[in-house]
Amino acid sequence: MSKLGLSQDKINQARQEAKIVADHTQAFIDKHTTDSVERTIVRLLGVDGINEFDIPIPNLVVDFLKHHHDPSIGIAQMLAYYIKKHNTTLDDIVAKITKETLPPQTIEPLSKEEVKKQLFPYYEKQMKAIVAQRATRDKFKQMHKLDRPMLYVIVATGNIYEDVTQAKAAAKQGADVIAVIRTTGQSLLDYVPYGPTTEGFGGTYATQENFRIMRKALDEVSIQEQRYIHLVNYASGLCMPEIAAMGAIERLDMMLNDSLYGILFRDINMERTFIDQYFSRVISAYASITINTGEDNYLTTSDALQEAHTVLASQFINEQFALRAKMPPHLMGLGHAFEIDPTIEDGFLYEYAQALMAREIFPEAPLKYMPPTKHMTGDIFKGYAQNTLFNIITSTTNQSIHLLGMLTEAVHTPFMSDRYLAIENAKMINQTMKHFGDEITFKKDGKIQSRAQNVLHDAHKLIKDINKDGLFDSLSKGVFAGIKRTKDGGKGRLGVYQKDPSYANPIIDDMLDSLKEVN
Amino acid sequence: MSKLGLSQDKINQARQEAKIVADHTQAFIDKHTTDSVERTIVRLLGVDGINEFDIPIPNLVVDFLKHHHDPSIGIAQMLAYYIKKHNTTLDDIVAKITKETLPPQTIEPLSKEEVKKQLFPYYEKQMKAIVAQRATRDKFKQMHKLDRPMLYVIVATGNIYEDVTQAKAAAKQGADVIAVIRTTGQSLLDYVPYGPTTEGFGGTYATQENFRIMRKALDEVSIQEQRYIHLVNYASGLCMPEIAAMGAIERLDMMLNDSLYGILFRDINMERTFIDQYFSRVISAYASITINTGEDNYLTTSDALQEAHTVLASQFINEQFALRAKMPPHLMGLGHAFEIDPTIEDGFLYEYAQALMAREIFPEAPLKYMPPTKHMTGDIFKGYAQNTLFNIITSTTNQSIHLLGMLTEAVHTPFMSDRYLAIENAKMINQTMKHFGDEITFKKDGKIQSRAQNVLHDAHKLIKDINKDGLFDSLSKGVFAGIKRTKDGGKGRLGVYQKDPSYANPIIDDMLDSLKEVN
Amino acid sequence: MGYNLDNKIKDTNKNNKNILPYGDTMNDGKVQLSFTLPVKNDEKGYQAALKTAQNMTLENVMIADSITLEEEFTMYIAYGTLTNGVNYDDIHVEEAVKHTLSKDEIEEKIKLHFDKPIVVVGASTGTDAHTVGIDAIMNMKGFAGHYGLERYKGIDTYNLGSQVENEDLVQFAKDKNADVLLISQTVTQKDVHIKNLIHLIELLEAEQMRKDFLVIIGGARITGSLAKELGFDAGFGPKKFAEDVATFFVEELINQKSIKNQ
Amino acid sequence: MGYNLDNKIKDTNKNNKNILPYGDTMNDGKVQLSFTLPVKNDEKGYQAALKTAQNMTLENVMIADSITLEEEFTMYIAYGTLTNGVNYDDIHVEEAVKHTLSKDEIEEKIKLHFDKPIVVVGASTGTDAHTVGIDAIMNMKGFAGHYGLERYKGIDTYNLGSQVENEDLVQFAKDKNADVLLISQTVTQKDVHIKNLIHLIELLEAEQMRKDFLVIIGGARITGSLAKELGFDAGFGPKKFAEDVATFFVEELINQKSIKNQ
Ligand code: B12
Ligand code: B12
Ligand SMILES: Cc1ncc(COP(=O)(O)O)c(C=O)c1O
Ligand SMILES: Cc1ncc(COP(=O)(O)O)c(C=O)c1O
Repeated sequence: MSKLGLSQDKINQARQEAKIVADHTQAFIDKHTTDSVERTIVRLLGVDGINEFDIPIPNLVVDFLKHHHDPSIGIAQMLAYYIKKHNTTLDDIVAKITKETLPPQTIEPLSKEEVKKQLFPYYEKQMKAIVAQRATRDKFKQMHKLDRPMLYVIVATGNIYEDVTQAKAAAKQGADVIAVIRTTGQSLLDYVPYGPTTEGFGGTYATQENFRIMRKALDEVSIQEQRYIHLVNYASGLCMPEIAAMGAIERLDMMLNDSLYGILFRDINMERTFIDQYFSRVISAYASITINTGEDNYLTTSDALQEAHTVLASQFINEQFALRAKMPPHLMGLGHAFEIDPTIEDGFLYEYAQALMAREIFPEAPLKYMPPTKHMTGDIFKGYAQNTLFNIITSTTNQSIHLLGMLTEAVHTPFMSDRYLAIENAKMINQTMKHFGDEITFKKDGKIQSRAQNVLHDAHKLIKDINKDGLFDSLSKGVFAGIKRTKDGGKGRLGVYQKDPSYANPIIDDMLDSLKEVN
Repeated sequence: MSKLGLSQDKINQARQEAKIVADHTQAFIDKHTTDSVERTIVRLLGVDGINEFDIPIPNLVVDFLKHHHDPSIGIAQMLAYYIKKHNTTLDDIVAKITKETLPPQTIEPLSKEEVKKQLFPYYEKQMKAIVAQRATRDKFKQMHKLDRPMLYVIVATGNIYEDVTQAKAAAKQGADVIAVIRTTGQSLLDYVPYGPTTEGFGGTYATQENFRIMRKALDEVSIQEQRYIHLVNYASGLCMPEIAAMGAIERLDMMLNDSLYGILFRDINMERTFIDQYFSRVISAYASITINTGEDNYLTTSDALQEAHTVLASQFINEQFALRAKMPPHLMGLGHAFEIDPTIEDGFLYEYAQALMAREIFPEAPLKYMPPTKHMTGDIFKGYAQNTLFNIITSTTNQSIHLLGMLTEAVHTPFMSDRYLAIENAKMINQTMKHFGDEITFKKDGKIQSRAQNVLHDAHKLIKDINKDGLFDSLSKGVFAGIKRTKDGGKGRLGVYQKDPSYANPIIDDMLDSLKEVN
Repeated sequence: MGYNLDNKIKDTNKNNKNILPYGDTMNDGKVQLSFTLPVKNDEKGYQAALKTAQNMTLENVMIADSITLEEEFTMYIAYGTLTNGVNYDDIHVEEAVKHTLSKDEIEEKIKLHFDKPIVVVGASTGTDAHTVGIDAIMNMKGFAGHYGLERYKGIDTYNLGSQVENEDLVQFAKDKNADVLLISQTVTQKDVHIKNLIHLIELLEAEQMRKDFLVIIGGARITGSLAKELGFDAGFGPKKFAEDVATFFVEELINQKSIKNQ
Repeated sequence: MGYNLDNKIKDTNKNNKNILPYGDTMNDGKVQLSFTLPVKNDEKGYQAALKTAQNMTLENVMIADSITLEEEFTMYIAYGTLTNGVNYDDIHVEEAVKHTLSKDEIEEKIKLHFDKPIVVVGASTGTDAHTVGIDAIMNMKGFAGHYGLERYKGIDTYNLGSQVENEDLVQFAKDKNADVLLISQTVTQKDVHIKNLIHLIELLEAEQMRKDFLVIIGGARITGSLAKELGFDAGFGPKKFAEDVATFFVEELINQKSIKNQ
């Protein structure tokens, strides 16, 4: 029974509208591919490394397709064709492309079965590696099941080795999840940097080697602490599916993954990123990686009291996108946030209503709940109290992924001591208020119930409107975070291609085949 | 309706038992007087000042009675007798006593009417002054009625002038109540120091001049801020009623006043302080001064989870003592505290239960709710979060006197900035959680309801036991805070006298006459 | 013994030549600190923490708490007394805006002194994606109850949003014949903002356009002094709103005109 | 320009000769400060706050917030970099107790070395009314899961409670033929505890009884070094329990005996 008096009918209607929004967009997605989707295929075939100018090999391979062929046939066609034609190995073809010694030929497309036949031996290895990682994680997690929100902290030193020091300290203090924040601007790079890195602004480069270094360190702590420590990075920006693939291989556990975030906050072209997102979510579903969506960010830009319904509307849509990628609900870390101005009368009640509403509407989703950021100031003491309020709601409404607020949010990326204080606070609240949420019920049609009901109502209305205009046009009207983005604008638009009838991506086909139908 | 499912029957029974406890003690009180009661009479006759050795004149006058007469007749008899006999003024007699020029004579007791007749002209002035102060306060308070707990902070610099600076700053930041903490050890002095003082350990001497200086400063801020700023001091220790009288004259608004505190934590003789307390409460009732009782202190010594019922039992008893002094419930600032170890599972729920329980059982009392102190550490950040939890309960259970916790509780007496942070925190909670308390109800027989019911049950049982043994004997068994005090032990015992049949105290008679019956 | 048994503060009068921190008594010099040392949480670590605070010239240091963050990292919370004060009378500051005018007053001034609208171009530049600050200054609805410049009569505004390259900004400003450039910078890690801002100044100078616009910067960590130091006309930090910056540029533009007219 | 555009920390290896505070990178020297100045909350106050932090030898000072407490009082929250580290290798501490024994081990030792019980007298002395600390050490039930001395076999305890005059304590100890005195001090304002503790030592020396007992002090602000400095045998602060002090006095009494026996 809903503690908030939410109407299940209304929820169903909103979900139904969102389904239509997603279906329309999916129709578009299915007809297209992108540079990064193709590079992802290359990576999943086992191709990695950089050339002497630091250009990643997957980029070189896809560039070859674009320069000498029609990208609409897809990289799988091309590679299968050359392998078959030359009767050689993938490595050989890739090496030739890299050394610029492969003479371009006119490709006569193979049948999809043939493409798969040529490539299967290569991608099978990665697919198996991913399945093995999934099993390792599952086994690890049997060790210690959590009956409370996972404590999630970020590290952001810019240096992967210093990140390791910080991450281990945090894990030993009680953090369950470590997110390695990416350096400013990586999302706009149309390639993935390579190797271990020690330089970054406000974050560390997402590279496969960095993933590996951190994974290894956290596995060590997991064993020491007898508690699985989750690793998070960002499958977002122009390389969304590539990073998803890298994460799947290196056993990341969560990935920030939301094209709406990229569109709105990174000005990434919407067509590009919706297509990328689809493949990235299939990969994450296959790897059993939890995604984190970015609706919380709407409230850092717009007013959290006025715009709460946009968060809910977007969550409904994001849920449908995930379902289309055969992602089960228990991997959908839908995002929301505690961002109401603390000087507003009864602001806490509205936050409580919203948080519990999300919990009731998405009962299986591992909700990602974000701490106050916008109204944090240089007054670190006050900030610590704001975080306490946030922790109370997180704990008592049973959110799943508890992103810990830092008292120094408005000052700097976290110091080791800031993170400690955040963990200490969350632990104290979890303990002293353990069953508070179970104990309380709310006045019928009081401020809390009404707030939740109104937000649901407004969200439903908004999704209906989006449905009317279509998602792309709605985005150009600024429905989310008041930010307007056009269909043709934004970064990465040139990397989008309509698929040729001969287009093939055997990997996504295989992944989808092995995933259960979920909606 | 009780949100906690408390049985009104049970409450009535506990109250009834407490009434019997108080009645027995009152029978003892009525038959006795003390040095400080007598000095209080002298003060209320308008006698003040010190001699060349800094000894207060009221002490000299009472000492004269003790050295040359039988103290059991009371100072009023003596003074009335000398005035009449010498056909002179009080001033003249007092001057002679001070200069040691009054030859002691054998006193033939006057009738009580005659005593009153002789003394009325003198004490009338003070009585009128007190009534005028009461009116001034009432008028002031009309200006701005509070619909939330009063924010109460302490100043404790040791120097009255620095205290003024701190007090004004706090008031401007939003404090409603300023308590000037007393210097360590003043409660054990058997006289009240005189004049403005600038030296004290952990607090400032309570002197009439200091009261006046602070009152004046706070009146200025009250006018500036259009909000009445309350002044608090301590009518406790060996000079309890004298300080009550001084406070009444100087328009203090609250007085910490609880003989149980003195007995347990100051080792003051129990007979002495119960007698003193009675007169002090009559004076405070007459002056419409709110008293604050000290049950909170039990939990700083004993375990807050185990001993919660001792607080409630003591509140019931204190209520009855106050009623016997014709103090109306709206002046009974019964004390309790938030002192459960924050690492205990569901501690917050128990605190919530207890605070709301006090509110429900004493609906008219301006409850004084004390912040965490015992489990505060040098980790000022954690302390700030503990205070946030405390503020939440204070605000949402509608306590009346909100004693703000200091993040530096375990470090030092408050800095100006500590106080600011405390006020800022309380204001934020009051605002963001304004109607949270109204919105929530509790699971029937859940952890919160059960806790409250159990505490009430245990308190009732304890009062019954106290009744069986008598209050004095119970105290010697260590019923409160685990501290054992004997009837004959403690400081100030020698200052207790059985009253002679001729004993007179026309001031208390007049005060009681003018007070309405309240129980 | 080393203990001053009478450590009352000798002079509790405020002295502008030697302003000291204030705990609860004038000139008591009280300061709160916290820091982490890469040491074990033991007696030796405690001594290291004491010395660290003493290295900051603090006396009477009290370590209020020592908290184990990791085997070899301990956080200390401390209080101490600073005896070396600041000569307040010696501090001379030049504030960009002495008295902020109201929106009405600003509009009035513009009407009086300009016959065409003042053109203002704003952006969050470089890799910086934070727009809330520049929006607070420029957007119609403003921020915290202060309307943005878009709503001002007599001001034409162009808000280019975030991640704008300096080159693009300058080109745009030239095209629009701008009077004022407003640059917002939020990310300051590793002084990325300084690099970006210096680059802008160099660009303007290279193109000999530095004098063509008032160039004003803002952001959470921007101060007037920093702006001046880097070669900008003014800088505005937190708790500054449209009327603050508008007061500055309107008055400054009027000044410049009157100088030219002389 | 004055800006170090490449302010990466040169050496991120831990150096025991120069231990620096740690923010998020070894040797970054980061320190958090807060303090109040008796100045207005304006640009001039901001400069005064900067200089105050610089007076503490901090570099790269960032004033994170300035908060008006009163017209003429402003609180500053700041971060800065300390470059002057501590020579950790140079710190030598002598801990009263190296390895704390368990209750059982202590009782075992007593049984082995003493043929009558060790007599321990404790009190909170002077004007100090705080008993929770001394009770934590002495009472049966102990504190935070550590039993108090009363429960130890082979130890006879007398807890005199609070506000005990030094004279009374010494008299009592003499009467009971005590081996160990335990003194708790909580109130430290204006060094009232130092005065009281010095008085006790003087008293014992005057009566030529200083050597008759082990005299141990404890309390929230007591450290081993302070105890030594004042002339006590040991001092114990927060997070110390009955077994810590018992380990100390049992081993110390055994030592003394063996010295006498030689
Ligand atoms: C909202 C926010 C975001 C949003 C931005 C959304 C948007 N549309 O702007 C999102 C989620 C996208 C975001 C992303 C990132 N952020 Co961010 N973000 C914030 C946050 C929470 C609030 C900033 C804000 O909006 N404040 C409110 C506005 C009104 O204040 P303001 O900007 O100071 O503006 C006022 C004044 O400064 C002035 N002003 C500002 N500009 C100008 C210009 C002129 C001309 C004038 C006159 C005045 C003026 O007027 C305004 C009103 O008074 C802060 C933390 C915090 N609480 O400060 C972190 C913060 C700024 N972000 C930070 C970081 C590191 C990032 C990321 C780099 C993280 C990452 N690695 O992914 C990314 C990438 C961003 C990038 N490349 O720039 C750090 C910066 C650390 C530092 N000092 O370098 C902060 C401090 C958080 C932290 N502690 O780590 N962020
Ligand atoms: C409880 C308490 C009281 C209770 C005491 C009840 C009682 N029966 O003891 C009451 C309410 C009576 C009280 C009164 C006062 N208090 Co008081 N009180 C506290 C409080 C909240 C907790 C202290 C405590 O019990 N801690 C728990 C115990 C277990 O810790 P501990 O004492 O440190 O003991 C441990 C170790 O230190 C060690 N230890 C202690 N003693 C010994 C001895 C030996 C031999 C050994 C080996 C070890 C040892 O072992 C213990 C276990 O690890 C503190 C604030 C705080 N959170 O610290 C203020 C505090 C101590 N009080 C303070 C003050 C000022 C007062 C008053 C003077 C206020 C006033 N003006 O009225 C009065 C008067 C007291 C007086 N004359 O002494 C100040 C002291 C400031 C200072 N440093 O000088 C504090 C810090 C509060 C504050 N911020 O203002 N207080
Ligand atoms: C959903 C989502 N994706 C990505 C990011 C950040 O990624 P980028 O590195 O692209 O700024 C965020 C940051 O908050 C996010 O919420
Ligand atoms: C009821 C009560 N009386 C008195 C006091 C303190 O008074 P004294 O100055 O006697 O220590 C307190 C302190 O907490 C108290 O709670």
